Amino acid sequence: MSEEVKWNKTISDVNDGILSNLGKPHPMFYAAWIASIICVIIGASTWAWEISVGIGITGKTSPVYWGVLITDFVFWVGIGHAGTLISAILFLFRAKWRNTVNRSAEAMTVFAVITAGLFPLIHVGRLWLALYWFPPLPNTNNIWPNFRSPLVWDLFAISTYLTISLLFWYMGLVPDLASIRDRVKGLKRLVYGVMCFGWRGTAKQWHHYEAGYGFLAALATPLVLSVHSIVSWDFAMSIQPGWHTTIFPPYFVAGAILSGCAMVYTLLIPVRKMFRMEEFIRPEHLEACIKLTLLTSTIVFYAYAVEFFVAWYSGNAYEWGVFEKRAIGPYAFYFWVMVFCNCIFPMIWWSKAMRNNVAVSLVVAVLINVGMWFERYNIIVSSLAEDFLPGSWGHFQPTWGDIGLTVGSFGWFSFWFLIFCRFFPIVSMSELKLIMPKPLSKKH
Amino acid sequence: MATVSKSFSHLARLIMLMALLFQSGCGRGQKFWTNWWTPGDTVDNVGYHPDQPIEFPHNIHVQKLQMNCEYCHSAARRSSSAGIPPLNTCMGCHQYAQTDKEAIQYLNSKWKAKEPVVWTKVHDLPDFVRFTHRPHVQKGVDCSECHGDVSQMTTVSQAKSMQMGWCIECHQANQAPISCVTCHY
Amino acid sequence: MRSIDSDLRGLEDQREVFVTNDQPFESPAKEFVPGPLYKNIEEVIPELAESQEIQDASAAKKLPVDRRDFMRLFSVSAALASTACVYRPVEKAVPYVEQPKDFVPGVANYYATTIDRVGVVVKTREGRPVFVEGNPEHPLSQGSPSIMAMSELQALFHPDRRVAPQIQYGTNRRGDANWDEVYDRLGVRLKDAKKVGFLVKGTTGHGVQFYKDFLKNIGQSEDNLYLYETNGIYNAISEAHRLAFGIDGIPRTDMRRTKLILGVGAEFLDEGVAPIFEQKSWSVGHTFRNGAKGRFVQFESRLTLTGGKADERHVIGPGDELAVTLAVVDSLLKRSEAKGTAAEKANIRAVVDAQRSLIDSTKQRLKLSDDLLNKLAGELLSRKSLVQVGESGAISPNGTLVQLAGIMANVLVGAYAERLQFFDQGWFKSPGRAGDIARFLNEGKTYDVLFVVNVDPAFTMPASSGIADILKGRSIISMQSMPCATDTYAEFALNTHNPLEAWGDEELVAGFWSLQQPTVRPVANSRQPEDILLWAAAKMGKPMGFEDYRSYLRDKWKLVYKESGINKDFETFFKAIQRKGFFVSQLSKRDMPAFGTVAERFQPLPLKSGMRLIAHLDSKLRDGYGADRPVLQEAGDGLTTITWDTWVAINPNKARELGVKYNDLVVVKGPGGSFEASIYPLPGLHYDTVAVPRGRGQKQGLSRITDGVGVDPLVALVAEVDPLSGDPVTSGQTVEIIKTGRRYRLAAMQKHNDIANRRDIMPVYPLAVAVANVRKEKDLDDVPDLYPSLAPKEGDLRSPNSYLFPDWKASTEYRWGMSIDLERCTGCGACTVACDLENNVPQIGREQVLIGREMHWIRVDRYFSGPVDNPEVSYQPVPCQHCNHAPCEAVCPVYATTHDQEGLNVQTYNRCVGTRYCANACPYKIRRFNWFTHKWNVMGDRPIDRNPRALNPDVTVRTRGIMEKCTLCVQRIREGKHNAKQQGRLVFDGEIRTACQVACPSDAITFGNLLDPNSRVAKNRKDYRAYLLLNGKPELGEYGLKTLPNVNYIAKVLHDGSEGIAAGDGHDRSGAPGPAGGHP
Amino acid sequence: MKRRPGGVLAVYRYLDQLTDAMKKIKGRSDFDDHEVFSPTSYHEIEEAADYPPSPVRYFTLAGALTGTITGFTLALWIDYDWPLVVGGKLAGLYSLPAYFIVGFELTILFGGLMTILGMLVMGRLPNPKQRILDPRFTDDRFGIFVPNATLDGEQANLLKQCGAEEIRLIESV
Repeated sequence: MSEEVKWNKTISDVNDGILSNLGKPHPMFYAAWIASIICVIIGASTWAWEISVGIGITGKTSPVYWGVLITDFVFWVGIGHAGTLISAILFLFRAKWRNTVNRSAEAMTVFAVITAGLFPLIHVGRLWLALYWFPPLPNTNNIWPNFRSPLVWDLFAISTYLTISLLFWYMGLVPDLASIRDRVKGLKRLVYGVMCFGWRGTAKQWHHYEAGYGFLAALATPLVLSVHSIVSWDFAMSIQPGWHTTIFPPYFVAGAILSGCAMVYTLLIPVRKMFRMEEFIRPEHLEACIKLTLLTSTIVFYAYAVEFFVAWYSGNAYEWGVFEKRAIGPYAFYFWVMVFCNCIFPMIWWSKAMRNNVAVSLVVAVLINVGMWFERYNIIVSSLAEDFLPGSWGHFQPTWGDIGLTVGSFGWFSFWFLIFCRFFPIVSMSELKLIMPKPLSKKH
Repeated sequence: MATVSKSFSHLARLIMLMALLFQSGCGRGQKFWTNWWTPGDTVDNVGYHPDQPIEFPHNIHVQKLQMNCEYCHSAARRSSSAGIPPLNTCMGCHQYAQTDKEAIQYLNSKWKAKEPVVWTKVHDLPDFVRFTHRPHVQKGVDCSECHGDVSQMTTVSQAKSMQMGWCIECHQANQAPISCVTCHY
Repeated sequence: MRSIDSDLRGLEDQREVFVTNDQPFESPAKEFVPGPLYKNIEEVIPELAESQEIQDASAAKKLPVDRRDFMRLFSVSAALASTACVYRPVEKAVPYVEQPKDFVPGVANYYATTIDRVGVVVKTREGRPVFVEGNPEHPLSQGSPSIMAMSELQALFHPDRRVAPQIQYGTNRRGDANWDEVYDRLGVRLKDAKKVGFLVKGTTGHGVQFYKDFLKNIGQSEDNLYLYETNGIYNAISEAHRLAFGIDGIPRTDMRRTKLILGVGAEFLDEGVAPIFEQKSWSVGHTFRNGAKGRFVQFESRLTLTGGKADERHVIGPGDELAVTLAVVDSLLKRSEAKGTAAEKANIRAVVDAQRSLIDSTKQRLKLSDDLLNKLAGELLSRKSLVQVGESGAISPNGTLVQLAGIMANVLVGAYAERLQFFDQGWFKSPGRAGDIARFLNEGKTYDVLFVVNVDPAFTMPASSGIADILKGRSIISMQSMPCATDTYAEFALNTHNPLEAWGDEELVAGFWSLQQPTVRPVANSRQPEDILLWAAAKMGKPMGFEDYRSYLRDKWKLVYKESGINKDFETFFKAIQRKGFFVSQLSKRDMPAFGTVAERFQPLPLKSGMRLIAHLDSKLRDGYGADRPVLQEAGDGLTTITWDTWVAINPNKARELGVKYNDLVVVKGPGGSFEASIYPLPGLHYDTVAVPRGRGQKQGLSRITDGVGVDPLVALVAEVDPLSGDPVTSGQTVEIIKTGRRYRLAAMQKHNDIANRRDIMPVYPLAVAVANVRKEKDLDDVPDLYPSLAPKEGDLRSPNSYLFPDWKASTEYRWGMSIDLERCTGCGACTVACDLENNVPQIGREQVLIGREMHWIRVDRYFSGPVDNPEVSYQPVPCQHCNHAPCEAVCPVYATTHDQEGLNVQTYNRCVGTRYCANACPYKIRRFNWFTHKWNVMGDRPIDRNPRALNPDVTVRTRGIMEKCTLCVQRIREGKHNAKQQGRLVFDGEIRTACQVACPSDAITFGNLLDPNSRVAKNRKDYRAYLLLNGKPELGEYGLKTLPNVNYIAKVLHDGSEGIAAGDGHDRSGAPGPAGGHP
Repeated sequence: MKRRPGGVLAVYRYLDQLTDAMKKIKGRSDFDDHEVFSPTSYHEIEEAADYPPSPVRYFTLAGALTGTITGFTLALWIDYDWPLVVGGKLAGLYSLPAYFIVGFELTILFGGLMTILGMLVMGRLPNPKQRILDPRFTDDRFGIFVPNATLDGEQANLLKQCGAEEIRLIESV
């Protein structure tokens, strides 16, 4: 990040370069979009099947009452972490490189959290009841939700996070929407004009905007850290071995950032290609993203190690039983996939050449996503499958229902993300201009 | 100016829609804020007064004849359900009394055919609610506290909402148990 | 169950009402008369009012909960659409026309009757049986029903019960008929018949006499009656006693006073002579009580529930029971202190000497050392001992000789002299008759007309016995309460009453009569078999002079009445019997003659070599009688936990040797045929043992429950009978196990079989430790509070360390708790069955069990430990532990599971949204989730319309998406509390019994009020061996998970070789059993 | 409706020229109500304009405090409305640690919402009455609009001196 970016563009090229590409994406875009629609159809029909028949179409059983769906939920919430992290925390740290990737990262956050939010509803099977009884709504029964349940915390955390991420994302979009408004005619102009609230770009507006953006970033920072902590409490608050550990909140947050950054990278590469953004999303920015990923990967590695150490050091047979089985038991495959994808493969990024090799880095980033999915799967399934009483032990086998819903969630996410890319600037133009050479009459 | 008036008319339309929705949520037996949001007992059924095979005059039996509720609903003290009297209870008197009335003739025909009279339930709790009359009657809760003043009715209409909140209010006020298992198991 | 007296008061009047309203005999009803119409039935099943036929599947079988879900959605959307007021669905209330006397709607009535040779009390609501409880006063059931008796509920309302008799018209046409036609045609058929025979389910009651009378009446020989009892042990014991002493009958055993039981293939905890009675006696006499514990040594060839409870277990080969018993007899004979007269000893010695080579070769083969046998003989002779022999639920050609050898051993250990086995206070009557089956198989073809009543010979007899030929050539009248294989051969397939609808009686013990009476109006247009015969006799012009079987029974009971010399009139007597359910007049007395000469009859058949099949009775389905009851299929086997399937159990080491694994499909090829089933490597089997349960593999199309379930192992056998008892042989024939290379998964409920070194789950106490601490108490509730400042103040009614709910309105009257004695638990699974039936727990079928979604609220964990060839077996029934610091409660987002003031952890079904978080948080994993709408009418992979009338109206039926779990039978608690409150008192100890407690034949489960210091459960909780599952050792300051359950366990006691020292203080108090004397 | 007066719009290409102009016109009464346009938020502009601290922070504070209070009140009130014991934990203040989550989340939520509101209110957004003076201000050009000025006035001169690329008269806004 210390290296100076070699810009061969000026701020005058920004709007042209970014907006002109919105309307004519690469054919790859349409292929991806159709693929995502097919996935959504698969997911939606699986969901319809589930609603009409019962949650039993998934592989969940006793004792593994949570399975792939909650894995998906945690995975998507985790993905949803990078956006606000990059936007808010790196904003506060004044990391310049974030200005090129923050928009797509935020969009990713919003859609990932929306996707994640679907899973609890899918997961309960009878979503209409959950919708009524989770939030503290007035009712004729005089009964309220239980604020001592981590799931209610989750409801508050996720919905707050979604709202704040959405606001943050949209707030960043406002000046850019004004840019689009100023380039288009007719109805489009009206639509974009309404969407940007009639942003004019006066110094005063920028003044309040900056202040608001700063406060929002300051609010979002603890929020980012809290959300995945709260998600981790879904597990850590129960006394299940493998779940009941104090390391979970930081471990989950690190994991979330790892998966989020990897996902940002995974998304940026094709999107950059589809919308010809190579000039603005420079290799230096991608490399910075990779460095952050690498950092979190080492944190996650550490967390895995500590988890095992504590389980062993505790001398608790139940705790160690779960971890032992994770590593060498029936779920060992998932465990080692997770270790290799999240901890071992990213190590090649210590080499600068590898960091800058897009193909290799993309593969590693995708592998990290796979690994992070398996991490959640591991935590959920292997802890539940064999816990305290051997007589209650069981096994989990994902079914087509699980797979369909997971595929659907990826489709649903990509569908919205691609729509976003098609109609909104995927690079924050106003913020990009800030990190480009300033338009000065006298060259210093 | 046109835009302004347009936005006004838009606003007015919005308000009208809201009012319509509000009104619908405030229909008979519906409280806007509470009933709108809850599943299940959206409508509290107060005033529900279904047609019955015969117009049984509770008022005459209670007021004029001074009959006790438990004379006919004899199971209330001993059982979860109060019980609807079997036909032989009716026929005990009506073999002789008022035999010229149309309703009594109906009863008589049923009695002869050994067919039961099929009544329509008025107070119908969901099946997951395990209400029992027994402790309430033994505690001395008057029938009318839940069923309204039946002595003024012919066939019964529902007087109280019989929603959970209504139960809970009374239980809380009387230090009756309010753990969930009191009614749900 | 509530106090019997108050419930049964005036019952006889009610019975009269019942009888007079029953279908009159003179004019058989044209139509099926529906059960009593009352609004409560209707509340539960709205369809009932309309659909009167049991089979009416066309009516939408949606249960209320689901409909309400729909209405909820609908009403919400309707409200949003601002339509007019939406009312809830309209339901009808239908009162009686004439309400029976003593009937209060919503209040249960109890009827005492006898089912499955067990005295039971049937709880009925609005005229429907809803639960079968044991009759606490009945000496043989002592309050526990048998599994089979409980599950009769499902048979009664079974969807595959026929609702009309079937007649075969000519060769091709077969159709439903009405009863008039049946009587007419039956009369004609009987008139024409030259020889009429009866094959009748074994009974000890007046039924035998009735059939004899009937045969006599139509001019046939009484010998044409054959009693058929599949459990060979009755005939074997009875015949052995006839050979030994010249008296038939089965001696009563007194296991309460026995200090040492030597079992050789003993099966008294599986399917013994009187299983409930024997389990009760065993649990009293042989579990750790008052500082002493009986000893039980078992030799057996397959692992049985009985062997699982043995303190010392030796593995022998299939069929070695005879030689091993003789070896024991031999060792006993060698000792001077052996009991028995010189003559008896000489008789016995003659047998032993004749079998010397057999004994020696077996001892050598099994590596049974003389030391072991001598030590055993010494032990047997030094204390009150009993030898129980059997063949692990199967019948071998030497079955009777095994019993004979057992008698010899008992004579020598003095069991008869000590009155541990006796005939002088009644004796068990054998429901079968020795030789009947062999006779039937020989003579069967000589009959024109053969009645088959309530037995299914076509399925339960091996095909090689030629049963099909016997049934094919004749006019068969099959009278069955459920469709069975025999029906397919029948000219008349008549649907008869379920035991819950029928009259009958049993003389279980000579001089002890139990009455069977209807508890419900017939639900499926069925008839009592005896009534059919009476009417047919009348049709053929030879009336027997009885209106119906009830009057016949009354007539016979007049004899009992006369004998008893009661000074009340007969009507009073009979009404009292109906109320009580049984009658003990004068227990018949017999003097024990000396052991006779048996040597010439003692001709054992040689054993086969190689791997031998043991086709044993299934512990749940028996011979297949229970196979069409989903609850029994789903309850699974106690040892393998396999549901809905037949398995081939072989020793795991043998399996490795053969190269087969768990779930490998193999062909078991026997001399008579072969069958395919999957391997279950079961520890503790002899290497030559191939144990396959019977009862499954029924003919297709009989019942949707049995279709496609398992295989029948009997097809592998060639025809052979025990020459002495005449029972068809089901074990001991050589089979070959051939790999198929295919796999077929067995739906075993338990996936992990050992305890994974987690001894704290099931601590055991060596006997010496248990004895030393027998008077010590511990307070499991003495747990320091996290917030000491919140603890109750001085003078509070609760104990100062009560953590229950400091500062909260916890009840000061009740805190419900349960105690489960692992020392007594035999793993029989009766608790699971009872719970399923009481709490409307759905059965879900094989596919779902394979995934692991069985719904049992109480599961019985079975752990093997120790060597594979001879493991130690431990059981642990796990219901909801009702933790006071319940991990499940805090995590529920919608308060669907909360804590009751009385310590219950309660689940509110209608509030549950199905996050399943509670189930994850539960360390015991006892919560069950409705993955689908299993309900009553859809059962997993079997779309079956079960009858909603078989549901318990006191328990909500759960729809999909709802978590459920053990409630400690809160409906029973409520009932008990209301009753107590009405009388202005607290519930007294034992007044409320949970379903599992009722069903537990060994009284391992205690339920009651923990706040009452004198209650049994509170005392059990203070027992030195008591512990809370996963809650560490509070006495050492380790609190484990600190979930603080209200359910506690009592640890097992192991004989550690110190049993000689065990006879310490507290021993032999009040006749308590315990090892007597010093160790030899 | 009252129209706002027209004025002079100067368009700048370079940031330093703009800040130069801004510094020069700062505090001058004839430049009252002038507006500066920028495609992005350069710190140089803020420094040159030297605005007082944005009052958006009060909005944030008010929102955050409301959120905290709402969160705790909601949870506690609901608990006392029907105190149910779960997991051996008493309802109400005994379970306070659990309610910090709700309190925290609502703090953030309300704070965030109020921040946005504050930004909109203080930035006079949305305001359909205001006209877009030049589309290039959201692209790469800077501008200063001085109301009530004319093309040949002193204000225009000053702006031009600072290097304005273009000076236009805006009739009325």
